[in-house]
This record gives sequence, C-alpha cells and structure tokens, in this order.
Amino acid sequence: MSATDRILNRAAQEVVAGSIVNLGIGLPTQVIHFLPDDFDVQIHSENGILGAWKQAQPEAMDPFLIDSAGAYVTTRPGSSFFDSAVSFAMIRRARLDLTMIGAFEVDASGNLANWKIPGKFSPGIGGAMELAQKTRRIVVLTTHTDKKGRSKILETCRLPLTAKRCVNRIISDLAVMDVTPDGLVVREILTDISDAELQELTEAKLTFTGAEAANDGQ
Amino acid sequence: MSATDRILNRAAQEVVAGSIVNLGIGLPTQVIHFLPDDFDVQIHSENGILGAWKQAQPEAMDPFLIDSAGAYVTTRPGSSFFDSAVSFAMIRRARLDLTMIGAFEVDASGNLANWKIPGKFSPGIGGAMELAQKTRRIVVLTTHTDKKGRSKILETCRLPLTAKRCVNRIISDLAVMDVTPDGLVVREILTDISDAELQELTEAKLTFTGAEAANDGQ
Amino acid sequence: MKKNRSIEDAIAAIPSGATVMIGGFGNPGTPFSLINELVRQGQTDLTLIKNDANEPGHGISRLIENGQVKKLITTHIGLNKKVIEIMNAGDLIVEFHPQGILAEKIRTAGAGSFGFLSDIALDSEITRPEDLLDWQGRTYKVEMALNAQFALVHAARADTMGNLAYRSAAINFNPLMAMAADCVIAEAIDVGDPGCIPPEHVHTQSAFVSLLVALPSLTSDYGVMAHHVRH
Amino acid sequence: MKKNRSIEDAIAAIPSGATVMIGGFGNPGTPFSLINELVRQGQTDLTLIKNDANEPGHGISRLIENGQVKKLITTHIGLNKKVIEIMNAGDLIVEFHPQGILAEKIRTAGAGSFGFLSDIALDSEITRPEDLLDWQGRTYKVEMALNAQFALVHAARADTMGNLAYRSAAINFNPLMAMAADCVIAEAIDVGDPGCIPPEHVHTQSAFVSLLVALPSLTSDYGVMAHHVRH
Repeated sequence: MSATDRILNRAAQEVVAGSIVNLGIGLPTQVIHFLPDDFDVQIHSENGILGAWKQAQPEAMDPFLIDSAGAYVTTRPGSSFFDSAVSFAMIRRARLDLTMIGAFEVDASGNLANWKIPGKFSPGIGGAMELAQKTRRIVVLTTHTDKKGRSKILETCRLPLTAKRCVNRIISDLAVMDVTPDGLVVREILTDISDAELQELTEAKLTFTGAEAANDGQ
Repeated sequence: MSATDRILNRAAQEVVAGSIVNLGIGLPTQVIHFLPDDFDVQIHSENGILGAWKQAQPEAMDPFLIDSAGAYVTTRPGSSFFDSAVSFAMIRRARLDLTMIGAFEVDASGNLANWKIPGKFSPGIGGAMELAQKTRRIVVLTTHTDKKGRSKILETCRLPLTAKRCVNRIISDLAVMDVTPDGLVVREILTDISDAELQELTEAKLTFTGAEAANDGQ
Repeated sequence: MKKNRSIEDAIAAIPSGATVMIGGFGNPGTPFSLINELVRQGQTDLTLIKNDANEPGHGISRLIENGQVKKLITTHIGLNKKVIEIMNAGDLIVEFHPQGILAEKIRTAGAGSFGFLSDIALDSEITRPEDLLDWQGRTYKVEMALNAQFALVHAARADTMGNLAYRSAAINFNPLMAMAADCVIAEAIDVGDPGCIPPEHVHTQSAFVSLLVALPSLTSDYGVMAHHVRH
Repeated sequence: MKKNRSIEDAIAAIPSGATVMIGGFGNPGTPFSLINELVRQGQTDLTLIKNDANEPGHGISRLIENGQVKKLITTHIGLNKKVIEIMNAGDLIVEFHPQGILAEKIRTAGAGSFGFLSDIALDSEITRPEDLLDWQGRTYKVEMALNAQFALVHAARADTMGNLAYRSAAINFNPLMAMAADCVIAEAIDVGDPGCIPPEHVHTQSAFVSLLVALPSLTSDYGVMAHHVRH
C-alpha cells in the first residue's frame, strides 16, 4: 500500500455512519473512494451540494455538476443543491460533523496552516477558514514530512494560520495522532516504524501513551 | 359612489403598468378589485408571494394560500412563493415600486402613524415599518376624517410614527394631496366640495396650486 | 440516516423552559400537530418565537391560553384578541419586532452570524439608544441574531433523510427557523424515500433537520377557516 | 412586464468603471455568453466580484487577460495561473475573502442591510484591528455588505417576467448576486411563458431581475472541460 493509500485507507475509518462530512481539496477528496458504495454518509461540497458522491464516468459527466475541487461528480438519492450562503450557513452553524482537510503545517496545539505561503503561494482563502473554525471535528490528512523530508507536524506553526486550535486528529502516512491538552498523543502507528523513529521524523513532541502499533492492513 | 369606493377607484389609477405593488391591510387590499383582470402588475404580499391576485372563490380556496391580511387569494401565472427573509429583502432592497397603506394619522411632512395608539391599540408592528421606510413610493389611503369628524391629515403626527417623511401622496375620500417640500399640495378634489370647505376639514395647511376639481367619475 | 420519529417522542425532546421557534404566518405553515402534542404533554415556561399568535383556540394560542408560555417574540398579534387580553393582563411577556427584522434575526442565527447592521426604524420608539452603533461615519441599529433550542416546522413534503419542501404561502418562516435552531422537529404531510424531492427543489436541506414526524392526516386546524371567507 | 433583451443591448447597459458581480463557482453558473459579449464591447476599469477567476481563456479570465479589469474581489483563484501572474505583476488588484463571508456580504447587500457581525478569522492576518467591534461584552468582526451596480447571472430556466431557476451546482452565487445588484442581467438556456416555473421552484424572483437574455445555444465554454476529467 502506498503512503497515500495508507492515509486514505485509515481516513475512511474516521467517517461515522449517518454523518455529514466535507472533504477538502487534495488528499481528502480521495477518501470517498475508500468508502463502501452504500455507506451512510452525506458529503457536503462548499459549492452547494449535500449528498455528493464518487466521480462520474466520462460518458455520464454533467458540466453543471462539479464538486468544490472542480471534479465532475455524481450525487446520491436525497441530495440537495443550494446557494453559497446556505452552504456556508451549514458550515458556520456547525451542521457538519467532520471535515478532513490538508495541511502545509499543523501543530501540537491543533493550529492549522494550509492557505498561504507568503511570497510563494497565495491563491486565496476559499472555504478553508470557515470549515476549519466551525466544523465539529477536524481531521488533517497529510504526509508526515514534506518533499525535502522536513516534518509538517510542528511544535508551533510558522505559516499564517487558517484557524487556531481547530484540529482534533492528524492522520499521516506514518501515524494517527490526537491533539490533546497535553500535546500530540500517538494513537496508532500505521507502518513499520518504532516510536523513536516516528519521534525522530516529527518536530512536535509526541506522547505514546495509548499508542498501539497497527499493521499496514495489506 | 361611496366614500370608500371613491378612494379605491382613485387609488387604482395610481398603479403603473409593469410595477410591483404592496397593498396594506384594510382599504388598500381592496384596490385590487378596481383593477382590470389583465392589468400588468405584480402584487407583493409580505407573507411570501409575488403575483398574488384577487380573492379565491369559496370552492377554490387553498388553505395554504392566504395573503398577509389572511384572505384566501389566487395567484397569476409568473407568481412565486418564498420565505419571509426574501420577502423583506425585496422590501428593504427597494424592489417594490409602490406601497398603498392605511393611516391613523399622516402629516404635512409625510410622516406616517399607523401601528400604535398608546394605551388603546398595540397589536404589533408587522411589515409596516419596513414597507413605509423602504418602498420607492408610498400612497396613503384614508378617510379624510375619523369617525368623530376629526382630521386625520395633520400638521404634525401625534401618535408614534411608523416611518418619518415616507409618504408621497395621500388619497382620501375628498382629495388627492401630494407631500411636497412646501407641505401638502392638493392635486385633485374628488367630490363636490370647495377648496375652502376642504381646508376646513383638514388640520394641515393645504396649498391649492395646481389643484383641479375632478368629477366623482360616476 | 432516517430521522422519522413518533410525534410523542419528537415533542418529548422539548423540556420546560425551552425557547421554541414555530413556523407559520397565520395558518399556512403552522405545525398544528406538533403544537397540539406540546399542549398535550404540557411543558411550561416556554419562550416562543413566531410571526403571529395564530387565532384563539388554534396553534400557539392554545399554548398561551393553557399557561404554558412565559414570553412570545413576534411581529403582530392583531388577529388574536385572547392573546392581547392575556398580554394586557400581564400574564404574557410580548416582544415585538418589525416582521422582516424578525425574519432576518432568525436567519442571521441560522447563518452562524451574531447580528446585522440595519437602518430600519432607527429613530423610532422601538429603537433604544444602546442599540445604535456609529460605524465608519454612519449610524446603524445593531440587530442581534435570534437563536433557539428548538424549531417546529411544517412541510408539505419530506424524505426520510429530513429534506423538506414547502408549498405556497406555507414557506414563510419555516426554512429560516430550520436553519436557526439547535434541534429542528419537522412535521410533513407526505414523507417519501430519498430522491422524492428533486435536489434543486429542496427548501430545507437534511443537514438542518433533526427529527421528522409523518402526519397521518391533516386535522381541521389546517383547513379553510370559515370566518376568513369573505363574500 | 417582459424583460427580454438582445445580448448586445443588455450588456451595453454596463459602463466602463462599473462594479459587476458575476455568478458561478468554476464553470457551473458562470454566464459565459454575457461575459463574452462584455469582452466584445470592451468596457474597461471594471471591478469584478466573483468566487473565482474561471480558468485561462474562459469566463472572467478573458476580461482580465484583456485588460478590462481593475480589481477582482474573490475567494480563490488557484485554478488560474494566468490571473495569478497578472496579479503578481501588479496589473490587477485582488481582494480575497473567505468564501462564505463573500457569499454573506453579498447576501447582506441583497437583504438591504449594511453589514453583519462574524467570528470568522477574528484573529487571523486577514482581519484588521479597525474591523473589530466590541459589542455587548464580546468582540466581533464587522463584515460590511458588498453592493454592486450590476450582476450577471446564469440560469437554466426563466420566464419572460424574469423569474429564474438554476440547476445543480450552478446555483452557487447566482441568486445572492441577483438580490444584491442594482441592475441584474440574466442569461437563461430556456425561456418560457410566465407559469413555466412552479411558484415554489423559483430560485430568483422576478422582482430582482432587470434584463433577460435568452441564449440561442450553449457554446463550448459551458461543456465538460477535458482537462478536468480524471481517469
């Protein structure tokens, strides 16, 4: 199983039956493919869909039906379409149970940075700030380190924040970590790696109480 | 023609083709019966109707279709139903061309009092304040005097105001008067009465420049 | 997730002392069945938010006449002499707002905001000096959001997931209240499988609805009121 | 009152220097035909308000690439490298807002209000100290209403009176902008007689629509974009 699939496979287990879930651009949108076809979940897309589902087959694509990432998607029975004010009313009034979201950086206090790299990347804000601040539960999906091998899981974020103290859980290709009042607690290790090796790859201090090594699953 | 019919008949002439009009509770709601069946107007009702029309025949009444006065009404092709926030968005964003409204008192500055008589009558505000303040043109329909013969057209309102300086025109059973920077100007006299007699029945000072006696129309 | 409940279970979720928004403008859109069950169960000290007070013997007037209501936040109760009497006797606190301001205060809560800046009735007796804000060179009235623990709404059609569609003049305050309240209890004349309402025609999305009650039939409350038929 | 106009006449109502809201989130709901006519007519110094910048060579990106746009008020332009380059070169002022805040600022204008109190991004770098308000013991960010002289919207269906219905993910900002702008120009794929849209299914009421353009056909702009098809 690839590092990406390891994240996605584990992330799919975060989705509680009967819940309403937003899947951010990037890795999170792929989680849907790791859910059973009949799984009882409603996917919210910021552009005005509740009940979005997997991508459409090329011959069945509707040019007027994309998700917020621009992919041509399908919908399930019981879906609804609505305007952007209603879409964000749902978000700000905390009707979403879970948002899975990507990160440039995430830290031990649950701070999230994923919208701007000053001087390098600032395409705008999109729905990220409202989702991060207002969803009941935020799970960050991220590679544990960046392309240069540097930890993305920090003691304190350095980039401009998307929202403060918003993250509940981090799922990386290496581990599942919860943000707690005592900092990051490792709940599962997702690959063949020791506690010490995981800490070595992580800037933030990790606590291993309650962590159990889990198999890859393959 | 009765005093009431004289008001309503004249009021119907205020309705411009192609316009959007709200008709307040009381006399104004009756104006609709003085309009030709195919007249090009959209009647707005605060409870969420654009395109309301005359009252329904008893056998065709729909219990879910009333106007804001509680009457079972019909609708015309091209009507729409919407929620109360949208209904008042139309009002506050000044999409209504004309509101005809009743009055306890109206004065020479265009102030309107029609919502409260302290100690006697205070059933609430309803849509009156927003309609009076935000409709582009306000025409007051009122008997010239109250049941005790006292002028309802005052130099300055004494009752709590619905809205300040909102009235453009007053149509009473006796005359059509415009609110101008110079006070009330009589535009038409609707019955067999002299200028002096009209002034005698009116607390506010009237200007007769431009006024022409009109026949009853019957 | 199916949200269907019995009417008894749904209304039992409301404790005494709760703040309850109730849809409807006059009869249309008033959830008479849910209200009648609330009368039967007898919760007290309620704060109600509704456009009007219905008419004597009907709808929320029953709750008020029955002494279950402490306070009513509304716009106009002119059609209900009984409630006016109860108010004048000091047995009911009544707070009046302009109708569209009430609607917008409710929607503001539903949008997860906290208030809005208005120019309606700025210099009226309904505006207190402490409601006024000078901001960027202009004076506004700050209208705060109106939240509630519960909303009772009436829909023409629903699906089992809780999507709602209203009919005709029965839309009014219902979708706004469904956005605003923590727990939204909907009654519907017709409840179908998911997909029975085309996705563009859903007025209240399932995300806003907590519990759904399918009405077995419409009582006379919902019918044409003879005394409103003009000849 | 019939609102049908030729596309030339409708767009000619927009002067250079105007502020124009433009519906759409990505492709769906973008009024490509109205935009293309605005490119053809060449009005300049425009301030545009749109969720995104479309993609290079399409929609409002054409207006920006063509030098007709002074300022863009938006939420995210990540799918348009060309517009990012123009922004970075200093040839376009770009003002970013959180997406739902942009939507709500527009709706606030449409509701005839002047601003709203929010807690979104209170302590973020996008919030200036002068945006903060201490009110009744709590700190809010004041988000002011966003008005415009014009809105260009895309509807699936219209009637000749100007009632509009949108389809699928093409609703997005369109009904909000239709409420907010002084003059609303709608394009529609299908224009029928009054009554062709059931009254409960009207998304934008005729009161909000000024001019209506019936599209003879949909250009390729409206189709599936091959580079977004993932395999």
